Amino acid sequence: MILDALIAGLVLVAAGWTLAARDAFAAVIGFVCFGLLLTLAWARLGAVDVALTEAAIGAGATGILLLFAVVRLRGGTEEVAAATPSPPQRIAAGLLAAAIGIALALAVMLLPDPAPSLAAPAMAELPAFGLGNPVAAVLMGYRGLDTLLESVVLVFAVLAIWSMAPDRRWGGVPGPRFPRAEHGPLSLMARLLPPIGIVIGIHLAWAGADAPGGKFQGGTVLAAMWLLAWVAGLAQAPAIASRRLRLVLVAGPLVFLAVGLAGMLVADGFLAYPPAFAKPLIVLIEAAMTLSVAAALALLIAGPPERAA
Amino acid sequence: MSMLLQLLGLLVIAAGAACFALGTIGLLRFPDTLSRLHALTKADSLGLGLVALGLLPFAESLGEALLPFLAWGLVLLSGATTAQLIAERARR
Amino acid sequence: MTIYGLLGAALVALGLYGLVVQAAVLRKILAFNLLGAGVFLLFGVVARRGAAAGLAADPVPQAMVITGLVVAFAATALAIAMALRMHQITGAATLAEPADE
Amino acid sequence: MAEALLLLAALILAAVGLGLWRVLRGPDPADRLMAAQLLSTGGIAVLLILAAATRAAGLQETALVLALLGGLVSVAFVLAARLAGPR
Repeated sequence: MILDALIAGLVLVAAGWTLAARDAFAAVIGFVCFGLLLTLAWARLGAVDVALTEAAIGAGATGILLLFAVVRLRGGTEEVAAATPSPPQRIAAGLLAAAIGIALALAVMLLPDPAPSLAAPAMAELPAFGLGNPVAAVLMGYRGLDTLLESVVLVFAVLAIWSMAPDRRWGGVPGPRFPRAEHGPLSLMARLLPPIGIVIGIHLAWAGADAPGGKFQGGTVLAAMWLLAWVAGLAQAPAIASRRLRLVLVAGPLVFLAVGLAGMLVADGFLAYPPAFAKPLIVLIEAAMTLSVAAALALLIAGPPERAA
Repeated sequence: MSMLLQLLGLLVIAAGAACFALGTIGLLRFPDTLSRLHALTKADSLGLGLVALGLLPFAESLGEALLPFLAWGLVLLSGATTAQLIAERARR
Repeated sequence: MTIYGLLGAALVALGLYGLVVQAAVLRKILAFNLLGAGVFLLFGVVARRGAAAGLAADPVPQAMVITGLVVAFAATALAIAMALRMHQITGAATLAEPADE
Repeated sequence: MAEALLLLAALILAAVGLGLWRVLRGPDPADRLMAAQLLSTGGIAVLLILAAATRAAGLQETALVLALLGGLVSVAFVLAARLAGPR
């Protein structure tokens, strides 16, 4: 109980600081702390799968993305001051936000008792998928369509970011060029960490069937390891025109879609798995998705192409 | 016996918590970036190591006992690296 | 667990306020992420309350939050790419209309 | 035992949480980052203790992911600062 109050209080402080900081850089550090603390909140809420995702994506990947963005987005302080709403407008916005917050708080206090739950039906059908992790069963089984569309959203987000590049850069190499770290601490870390990280990433993706974890968490760790090698200059970013890169990017959604369509022929409908093959099919999709998620996340952080191939 | 070991483990974890507290005090009280960096690196490597050690009697399998040490090793590696990088930057 | 529900409500309010009041695009993106985190936490409380059948939390809201987190990350990355491009072309870091000459 | 572990976790979190003050104060960006790093290590410790206290699967893995990505965030900070050049 003390722990929960402490976590909630610290999350609130970090959130307040993210908004109140004068310097954008300080705000980003506040946001990284916020993501970290939120991971603890999810662990306390018994949602370990979400805690893993928050640790990987909320605190890690978003933090890296924002840190690289903040140094390139140096706004003039005068411009920001001129565009900031006047005090009366801010008070009005504050009142509106407070009203919505209070309404939500009331809704939380008045949540129905006993709480409706899909936990029991989700558990009842678990053996049909051959999975031990109910969250994975929801993602791949009952709500498979959501997850398929989500994987497509990732590909579209990468395409949208690529399309931010000027026309002459199309097909080029994303992100800045980092000098190769031959010696020194960064080089050591970039050589030692990825092998361990890759094993952990694959473990998370594989163990996701029966324990917390899965393709998104594992894929994020894999993407992070590639990013480390990239910023240390040990790996080059591939040109976005690269066939192989594009194939890896769409492999997961394509396999998912193919299995879904096959379900219409051999099972009950779109995304229905034939009972005898549910587990192997899900593992196949997860494996392809892990690669695609890793590629997509790394490309989302690297940004639009900035140099010729 | 295992009860006794667990009590001992709690003591070791408490020592780890004290290390974290010392690190925070150093971070808050030391006058400049480099000395604060010194406080931070001692505290987080030793603090987490003690926690991993103190959790040993609570583990129910070998993997469960070793995983905290893997996390500790990762923190040591990245902590040592980033301390160097931050110091390099702060000295400029 | 109510405390996390209240935290979620507070985060939604804070994020909404920041989204309206802050001028710089990057700060708006941060505020939007705070708002999203608040909504996810509300889902988390619903999941926790639905603990049954030997599970610590209802898996269905959890799966929705995982989907949401990944999509929120993609949206953040896209928003940042757009903001950077806008900054490259116009030099602006806010969405304010240019002052009349 | 579980209660004692949770209490220790709260103590560690309180200790590193106080470091948030350094995130707020700065003055150098590196100071803010260091406080965030201490918070990350403390968070790893809290997760490991929670894993032992509640016996929930996956919490140790969450701590591992934080350990892997926490260092990367710090590296990203230093490289971003290099990209920005001297201020």
